[in-house]
Amino acid sequence: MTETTQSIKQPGAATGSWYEFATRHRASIVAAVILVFPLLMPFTALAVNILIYGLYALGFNLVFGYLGLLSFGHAALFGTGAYLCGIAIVHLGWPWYAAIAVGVGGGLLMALLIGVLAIRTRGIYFAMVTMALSQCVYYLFYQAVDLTGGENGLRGINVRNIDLFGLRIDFINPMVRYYVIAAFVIAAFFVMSRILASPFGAVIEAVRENEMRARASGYDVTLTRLLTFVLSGGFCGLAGALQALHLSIVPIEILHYETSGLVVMIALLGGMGTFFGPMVGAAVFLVLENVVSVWTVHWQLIVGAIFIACVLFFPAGIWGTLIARGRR
Amino acid sequence: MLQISKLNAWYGASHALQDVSLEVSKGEIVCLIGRNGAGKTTTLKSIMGLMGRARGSVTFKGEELLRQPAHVRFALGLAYVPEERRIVQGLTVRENLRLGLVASKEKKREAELIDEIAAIFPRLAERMDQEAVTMSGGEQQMLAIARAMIAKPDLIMLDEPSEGIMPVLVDEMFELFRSMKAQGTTVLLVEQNVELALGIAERAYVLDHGAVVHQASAQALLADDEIKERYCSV
Amino acid sequence: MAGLSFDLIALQLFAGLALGAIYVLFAIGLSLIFGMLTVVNFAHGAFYMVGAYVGLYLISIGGNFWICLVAVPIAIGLFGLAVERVLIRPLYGRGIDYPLLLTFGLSYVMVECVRIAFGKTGYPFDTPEVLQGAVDIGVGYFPLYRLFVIGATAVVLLALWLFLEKTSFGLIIRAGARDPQIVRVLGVDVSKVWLIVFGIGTAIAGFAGLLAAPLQGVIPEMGGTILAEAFVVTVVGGMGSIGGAVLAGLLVGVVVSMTSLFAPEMAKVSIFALMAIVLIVRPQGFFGRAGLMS
Amino acid sequence: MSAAEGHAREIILRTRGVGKTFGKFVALNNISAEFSRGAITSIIGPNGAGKSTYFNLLCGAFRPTKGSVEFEGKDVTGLPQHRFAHMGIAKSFQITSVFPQLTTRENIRVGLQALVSRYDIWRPRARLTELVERADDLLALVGLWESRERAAKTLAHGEQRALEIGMALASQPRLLLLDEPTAGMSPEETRTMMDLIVKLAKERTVILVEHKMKLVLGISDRILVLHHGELLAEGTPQEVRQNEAVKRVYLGQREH
Amino acid sequence: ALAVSPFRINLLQAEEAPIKIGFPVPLTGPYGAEAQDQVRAGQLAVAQFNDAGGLNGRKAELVVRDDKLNPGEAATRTLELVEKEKVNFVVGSLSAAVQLAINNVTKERGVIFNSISQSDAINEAADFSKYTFHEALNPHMTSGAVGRYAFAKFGKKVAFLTADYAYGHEMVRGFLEVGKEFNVENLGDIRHPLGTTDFSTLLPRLQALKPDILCISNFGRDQQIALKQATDFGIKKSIQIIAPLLSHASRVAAGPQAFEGVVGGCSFYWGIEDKFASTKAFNDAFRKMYDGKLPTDYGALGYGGVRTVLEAVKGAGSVETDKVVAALEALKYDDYKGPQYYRKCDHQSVQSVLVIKSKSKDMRNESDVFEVLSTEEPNEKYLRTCEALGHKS
Ligand SMILES: Nc1ncnc2c1ncn2[C@@H]1O[C@H](COP(=O)(O)OP(=O)(O)OP(=O)(O)O)[C@@H](O)[C@H]1O
Ligand SMILES: Nc1ncnc2c1ncn2[C@@H]1O[C@H](COP(=O)(O)OP(=O)(O)OP(=O)(O)O)[C@@H](O)[C@H]1O
Ligand SMILES: [Mg+2]
Ligand SMILES: [Mg+2]
Repeated sequence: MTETTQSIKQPGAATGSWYEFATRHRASIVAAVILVFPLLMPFTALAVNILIYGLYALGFNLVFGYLGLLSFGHAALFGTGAYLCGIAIVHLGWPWYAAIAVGVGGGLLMALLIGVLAIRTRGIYFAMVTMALSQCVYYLFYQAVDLTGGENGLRGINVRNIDLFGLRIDFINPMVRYYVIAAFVIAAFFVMSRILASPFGAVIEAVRENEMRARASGYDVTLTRLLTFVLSGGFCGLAGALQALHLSIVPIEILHYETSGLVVMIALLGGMGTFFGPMVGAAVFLVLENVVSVWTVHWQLIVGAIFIACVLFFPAGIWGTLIARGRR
Repeated sequence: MLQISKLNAWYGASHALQDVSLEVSKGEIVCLIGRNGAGKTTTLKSIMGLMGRARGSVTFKGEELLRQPAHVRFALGLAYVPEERRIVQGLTVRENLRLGLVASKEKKREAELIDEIAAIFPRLAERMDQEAVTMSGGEQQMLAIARAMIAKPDLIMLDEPSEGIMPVLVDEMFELFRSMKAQGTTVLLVEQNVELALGIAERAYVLDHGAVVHQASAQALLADDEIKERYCSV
Repeated sequence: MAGLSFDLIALQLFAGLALGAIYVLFAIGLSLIFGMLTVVNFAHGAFYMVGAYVGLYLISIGGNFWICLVAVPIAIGLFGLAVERVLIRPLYGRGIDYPLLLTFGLSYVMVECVRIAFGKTGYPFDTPEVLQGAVDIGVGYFPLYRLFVIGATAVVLLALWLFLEKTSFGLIIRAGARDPQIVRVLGVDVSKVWLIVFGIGTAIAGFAGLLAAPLQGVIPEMGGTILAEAFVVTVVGGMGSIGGAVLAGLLVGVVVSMTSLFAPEMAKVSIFALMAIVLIVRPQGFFGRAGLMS
Repeated sequence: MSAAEGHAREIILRTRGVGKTFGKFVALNNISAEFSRGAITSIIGPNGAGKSTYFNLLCGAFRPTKGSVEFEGKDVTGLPQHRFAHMGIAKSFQITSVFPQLTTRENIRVGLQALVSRYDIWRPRARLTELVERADDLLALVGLWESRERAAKTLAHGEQRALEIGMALASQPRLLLLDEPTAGMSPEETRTMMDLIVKLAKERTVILVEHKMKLVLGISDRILVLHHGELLAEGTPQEVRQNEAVKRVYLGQREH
Repeated sequence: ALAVSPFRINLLQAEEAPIKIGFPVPLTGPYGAEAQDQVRAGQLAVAQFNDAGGLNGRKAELVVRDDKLNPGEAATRTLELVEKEKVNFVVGSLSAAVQLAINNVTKERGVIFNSISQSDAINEAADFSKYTFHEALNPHMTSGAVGRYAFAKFGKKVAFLTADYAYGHEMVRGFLEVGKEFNVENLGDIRHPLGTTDFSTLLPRLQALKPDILCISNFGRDQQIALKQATDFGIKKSIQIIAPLLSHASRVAAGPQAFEGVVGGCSFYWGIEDKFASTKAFNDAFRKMYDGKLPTDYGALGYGGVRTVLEAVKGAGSVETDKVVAALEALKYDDYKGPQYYRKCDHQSVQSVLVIKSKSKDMRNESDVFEVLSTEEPNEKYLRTCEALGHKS
């Protein structure tokens, strides 16, 4: 939350702390970490999930952390991306890259639809309208059984091989799958980093800080909000599409409001409005859930307790707290 | 009545007040003046118990306040009108006034007291059921003062009450402070309109950079050319 | 549509009101806590569930339903006080996000603790003997217990309304939500008010859980479903507005029952569609005041 | 006012019979006025007279319920507010309104950026270095250069008021609306601000709402007096000061 | 045996990694109790296999994972089991969506999966995999057996209360198909969303239809609440309620009152031990391992699912996928409920269906909650035909 206040630094005003370094090279650092990441994780599929949820949370954070709107309907963006990608492959037989593009497009479009309807509301009401609309989306996909498989989920998004410049890559191989997906995630991080550092990034923050003043300064607040929401939809759509490719199924649960809630938790846990927070949050949350749930069936007790502890003792989220330390 | 000695206060790491000492006797009007950022508001906030970190001593009617929360200080007879008015959103003018009474002993005489205050501020009387934040800046300022006065505190602290108030009303308001004093209410006033303030005050303290740099009777200050040059008259 | 008669529609409406009653009861607690503390209490469902389990436990050690009606709200209310004091209080002033996260975690903990204590499978909860069976309400037979639920809800609402209107509590609550500092300056110990409000809110949640138990039995997950629906109710009514919660709760109940008549599989989504429409047309809900929480 | 004389009588802004009602309450009624380029016009009037409301109509924050607003010959009534800023109308808020978490400098920089780039999501904003330079110039102008790295919310009240004006200036307005710019400023700062306003008026049109009469009477070319939402009087400072009605409802008997 | 040096043990282990069976089931969530039973019984099957010497001394091991009843989680877990744990087989699942998700992963990677929850889709050609077997009943078989029993007995006018998802629809389809033989009259099918907690708005309408039989085609908590509230509304006074699938855990959770008089089907009930020696043996072994507890329907499936796979391993003398598939296809087994075998075209286990009724008195023990009304013997004619499922015959 506080990272943003200093996101524009005078050249030469840098203090040389690791934080400065990290901010300047954030995209490259993500790339480096992502490269060795699967080796540190209990299993590769989890590492892939972390990437995907991290990306999902990254997109969400644009709206939540930077624009200051709490959306409880991001599952609709994530899920639409996943379903459209899946449908493109299963029912249309399109190649994987086209399917990903369809997923991103679906995320953008769905964000536009929801955004146009919801963007006039504020605060908790925005959260609730987005949730309501995303429930309607859930219902829509649930009922379109022929396309989506309904409650049984969409199956058969099976991509065995990926042909790249004449090279045939085995997508079933977990490591290969990880790196292919990681490539997309890194690209998305790069784009996000550009957006945040762009003039528009400053507008987003200004609108969050004081809508009335932003308007008086000459910014179209509604359009800025909508545009940000739509951009967020693109990231979430991509995350959804990758999720569909990764699991080769799309469960209807992807559209459930719990999936919306999850991303809020991840963003808060990592540190809202921080660049790496969402990824850190996703990693901590999923690893925790994974490790603890293998260890005990009462994992919810432990996870819940850790949530409580995080809120009480790391109020800025894990990454947010680290940043605050690093800045000093 | 109010005695402050070696008061220090901080915003995070920045040391906003340094060893501020001052006192206000019963029935006095005392004025705090100083440039922007001098620490006037901070002083009032410390007295009211709104500063996170404050050290030193603040005694009111002989009781040490520094460890007490704000609501206890109110109960002892302190009232505070903050500089940004702090009119509560979503409440009407009447409700804002009622809010001034909920914790007071006079609560049972609510209707009566509201009428009383409305007589003092006729503009508020007209607007009783309007949503308070939609009132004009000056009207809001009146409401804030009325809300603090309604419970008849022993000492009232006003942070720039004349800000945004039209000249006729400023005159009336200062007249009001004078009559409050006559009725036994003590006033601690922060004011940029120094000439006027000194006109009704007994004594004044000059703050700069978080410390008291000067203190004297109002007449003496009014006579002081340097003070006049610096703090008076626009 | 075969079999659509006036009686059926009337009965259906009645069923909707009874259903709405539980929503109302659940939602006013939620709305109260939100309106006052700006805490989106994700653990409200868990309090509701614990209420049902406490009732279950009391009956198993020899109590009866009527004792539970008094004891459960007290027990859950006290529990709520403890939670506020220890967990929620440090979070005031940090926006709505942190309490939300904390109560989310808390609901996990509470549900899991109940699973450990009572097991994962649910239990039946018998309708108290005198309230069993159905009575003729003119348009058809209606379960007596559901009528009782409507009545109990009305009593709680009346008590709450008197409490808020006849004391200055309501005013303090509304002001405290927007600017606690100024309320403190005006002499009100806001923390104490918050504590009490949280206690009342959770007590009502526990009471609602107890009332719901004979309708559906008890399981550890019972708070989850109703939570989402109750959020709809609070939001449609206007966050923080008791009257709004009542109106919206009954409305939601009726909307559900009417969709059940014509397109039952849409019953659930109709709730959300209703909310979307209401908020798009009137962004602050029926009785919500614009500006709060924005 | 040599600049004003140069453009003598060129009208930059005109309102024709504008009115604004809130529910049944008429806050502003049938105000027709003209403002000439390069002049300082002050609007005075009792609290609640409708001055801020009038300002809000001029800067597009409110839409008039009646009448029209014309800026540089174009009818701008009902345009969205952000368009007003693009056209060169800026306003400072009576009740401080800044970006609290952002640094003082970023506050100004964002204001400046609105004219240069609003929807560019790709090129780094760090490249817009001249914005930072201009922001620093403005900060120096309003006396906040030393606080440039502080979050705006940590500024003292008077400093925030100064920032408020800096932000209005950041829009590089041809028409600057200042709603009680010196409220809450110490006399010393007020004097500085007054000098600044006079300086600013050399290049742009300024409309001012103020209650500090010495200031208003000293620097205004013309004064409008509002009362109960109506135009009560209009004229040079001298004329207004002599006006009995104005004395009665607003100035009081004290010598100003 | 204790005298074996640690060194040798290590060697042995290095040579013979255990046969790993991945076991994803929803340990947390509303079906945690059922899942726990599945695990218990699965462990029993493994223990029996190991006690009998394993595969030439090579032991088996169950790798249990919590799928949280979420297909996405299940797919991830299955990937973990296959890619990291390198399991030889997967057995598990408790819901249709989850089993289809697991199936999709195992199918693509050529891993044997024995599904132990109900679904019709898994039999169909689109989802069929030659590596997938279905030990559980499917809705068609269950509702068929219950329908044949009930329509003959309680009347011809039928109304439906159905959970609006594939499983519910499949059961209704099954009922209607059987209904054709009995010329039943369909008065209406009211569909409720999954996870409905209040049926009060639906029940008056059903009552107004005045059917002889009300088929409640849902499961778990939905079923418990629907039955409880139907009782409250006095529906049972004039209408016979049938449910395709009555689960042991649901009955225990909802109590006898709600289930009173309801007729339904199930794949296993411990009480048939009088009839089948295999059941008796299974019950006894289970009792012995878990202090006198009796296995439930879902437990039995966990047992059957693991046991058949291990039996096939033994038969094939290897864990090689193709050999085990062949062995499973050839398997004729009677492990816990009488004779069974996997049909060739869709790998559905052909087995008996029990028609049961909830009982509230004369209970012999706490697990004695049902009375078996009739048993429909295993017969392929009760299954949908291979052609109907889209398989090339
Ligand atoms: N919330 C805050 N965080 C950090 N510093 C603050 C905060 N509020 C005030 N300050 C600083 O503390 C010092 C004293 O501020 P204070 O508000 O007491 O001044 P003041 O005398 O009331 O000024 P003014 O006349 O402008 O109201 C100033 O330097 C100000 O910048
Ligand atoms: N949204 C609103 N709803 C109702 N009344 C309003 C609203 N906004 C303003 N008013 C009323 O309109 C009148 C004019 O308000 P305005 O803010 O323009 O006054 P002003 O001249 O700026 O006064 P001041 O000098 O005190 O700032 C006031 O009486 C105010 O209460
Ligand atoms: Mg101040
Ligand atoms: Mg004004």
